[in-house]
Amino acid sequence: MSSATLAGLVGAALVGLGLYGVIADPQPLRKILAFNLIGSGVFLVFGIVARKGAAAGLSADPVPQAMVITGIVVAFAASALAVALTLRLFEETGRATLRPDAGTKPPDDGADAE
Amino acid sequence: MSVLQALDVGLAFLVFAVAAWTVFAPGPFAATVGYVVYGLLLSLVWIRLFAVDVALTEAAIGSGVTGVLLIGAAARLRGAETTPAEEALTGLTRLFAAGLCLLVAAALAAVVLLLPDQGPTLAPQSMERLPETGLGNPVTAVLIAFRSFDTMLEKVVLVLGVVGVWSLAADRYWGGAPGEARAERPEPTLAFFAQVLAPIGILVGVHVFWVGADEPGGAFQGGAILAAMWMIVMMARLTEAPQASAFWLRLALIAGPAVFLAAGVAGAVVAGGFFAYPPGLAKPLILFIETFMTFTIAVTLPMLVAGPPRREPRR
Amino acid sequence: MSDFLLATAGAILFTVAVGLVRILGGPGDADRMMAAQLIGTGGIASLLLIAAATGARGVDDVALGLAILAAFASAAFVNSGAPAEEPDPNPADDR
Amino acid sequence: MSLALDLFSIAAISAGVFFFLAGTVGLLRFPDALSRLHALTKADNLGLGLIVLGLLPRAESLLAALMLVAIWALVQLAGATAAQLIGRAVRRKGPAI
Repeated sequence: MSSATLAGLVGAALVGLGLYGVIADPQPLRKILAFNLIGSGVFLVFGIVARKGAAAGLSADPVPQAMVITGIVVAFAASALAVALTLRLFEETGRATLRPDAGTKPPDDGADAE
Repeated sequence: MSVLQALDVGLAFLVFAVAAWTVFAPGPFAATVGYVVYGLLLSLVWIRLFAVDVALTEAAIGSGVTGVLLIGAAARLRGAETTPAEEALTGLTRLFAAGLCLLVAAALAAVVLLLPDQGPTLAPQSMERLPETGLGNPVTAVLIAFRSFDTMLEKVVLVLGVVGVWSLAADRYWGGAPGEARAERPEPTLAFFAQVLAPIGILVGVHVFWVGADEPGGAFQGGAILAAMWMIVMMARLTEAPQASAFWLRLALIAGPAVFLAAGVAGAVVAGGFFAYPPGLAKPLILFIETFMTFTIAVTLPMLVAGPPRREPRR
Repeated sequence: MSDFLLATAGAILFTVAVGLVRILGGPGDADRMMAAQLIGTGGIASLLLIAAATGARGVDDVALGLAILAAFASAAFVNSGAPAEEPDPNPADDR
Repeated sequence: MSLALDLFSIAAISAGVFFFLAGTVGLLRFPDALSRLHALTKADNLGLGLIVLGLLPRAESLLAALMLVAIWALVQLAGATAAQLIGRAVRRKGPAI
């Protein structure tokens, strides 16, 4: 088995692991981590598509590589937004939970930004 | 089995084990540290896939900048953990979820195993048109020339991310500065580290950006390293984040996509196609766009990590 | 010779990984940060060894990037949550 | 000459692996956080240092060799800073952190 196929299998396993984390972990921060695991698993599968497209003297197809690079940056932006939401939730309620009926403390500044 | 194959198998197991730790770790902080380690190992995997540009991006953004973001969040959320009994799924749901995830992973693994050894590829086309761009690194050429629309929109996503993060600020902090204020007496160790590292890091960031035309590297990777340098100086409290309402900051945030878009429109007028570069001028134009993109990334990433404004605006 | 380099890269990764598995469960968060620090150094070392063995181009830039960012996680760990300008209890013996 | 250089590389790199091993064992076996920190820095300094030393004769150019040394120096700086920061955090907030 080539190293590319191996990395692809790891990518598949990561998607499974991450999906489980997103479903089963109650804490928002860990859902963010798990979501990032799914993302990087998909990137790895993309990576082996690139590797198997080696041609014309290149050891990997540049197009999927470029897409993975943009993907990593976009995933970071999404994580940053998700982390900011989690921290804001924690500031507002004193808890970091996604349960809608969890206790809330009244906001300290009247109207809040959405 | 050769030594290299053994190394690959070991690395694969290690990546999988650390990812599993991230999902199953007892506490959020332990999970987050696991994720940072995972990002580092992933850049080793990318090296083994001969995708050095991706490895560099993963090292700078996936491991470095994301690590600061997540570890900072985990440390701030300490004590906010929910009790397991309160929210845990029941055993049956958990089993069902595990089965579903196993199914998804197995389907994906089957696809991976069924892929032909020589897949469809755009590598020959990329190499064929590469000389027209004047670049030597096909990945940079794809990013800035062949699929430039993608890359431009991706910059817009970054700006939208900043807008989203800023809009989470409480009303009275609107337009204020995010992060901690500059300290009169910064912590000496961190201040020393930041003072020594920042000049070297800026040099390396510019180097990575500059060699990106011909070697692995480019605007994303260089910009991320530059961003990290601004972040360490802010973490050491030698300086503070600018106010969200600062005009220069807003200009810096949109400079990359704006210049990119302007170049695209100019291409439609001059070179006969949206995002077409006039022949002969392609390389200087690409470097010009990349310079602004690097700058915008270097400003955007720290703003995303710093979070929403937390101090009242000064007038 | 390149087999030797790859074998040592594997040995370092394995060693560090064994430490990692044990210490990630670690008694405290500081120990977990140490594990991250150790695998950072180990990762850079094996990266350099793999690069020397396979002759891949541009890998030293990746190692350089990792080296620059090596202390960032620890800095974030120490920095966040601490109130501004918390006085050091023993300022005299900082070192 | 190249045989002597190869032997030098093998010796230095093996010694480097030994220090990584020592650092890990220390991290696992030492009783408290501060002494574990002490073990950790050995891997940074000597482990990576010896590996870089062993790779130096194999560097393609002077620039590549300088790059290796620069990487080692940066890891030294990062390692020393991280150790200081973690050590202070441990001392300030107690070993439970």
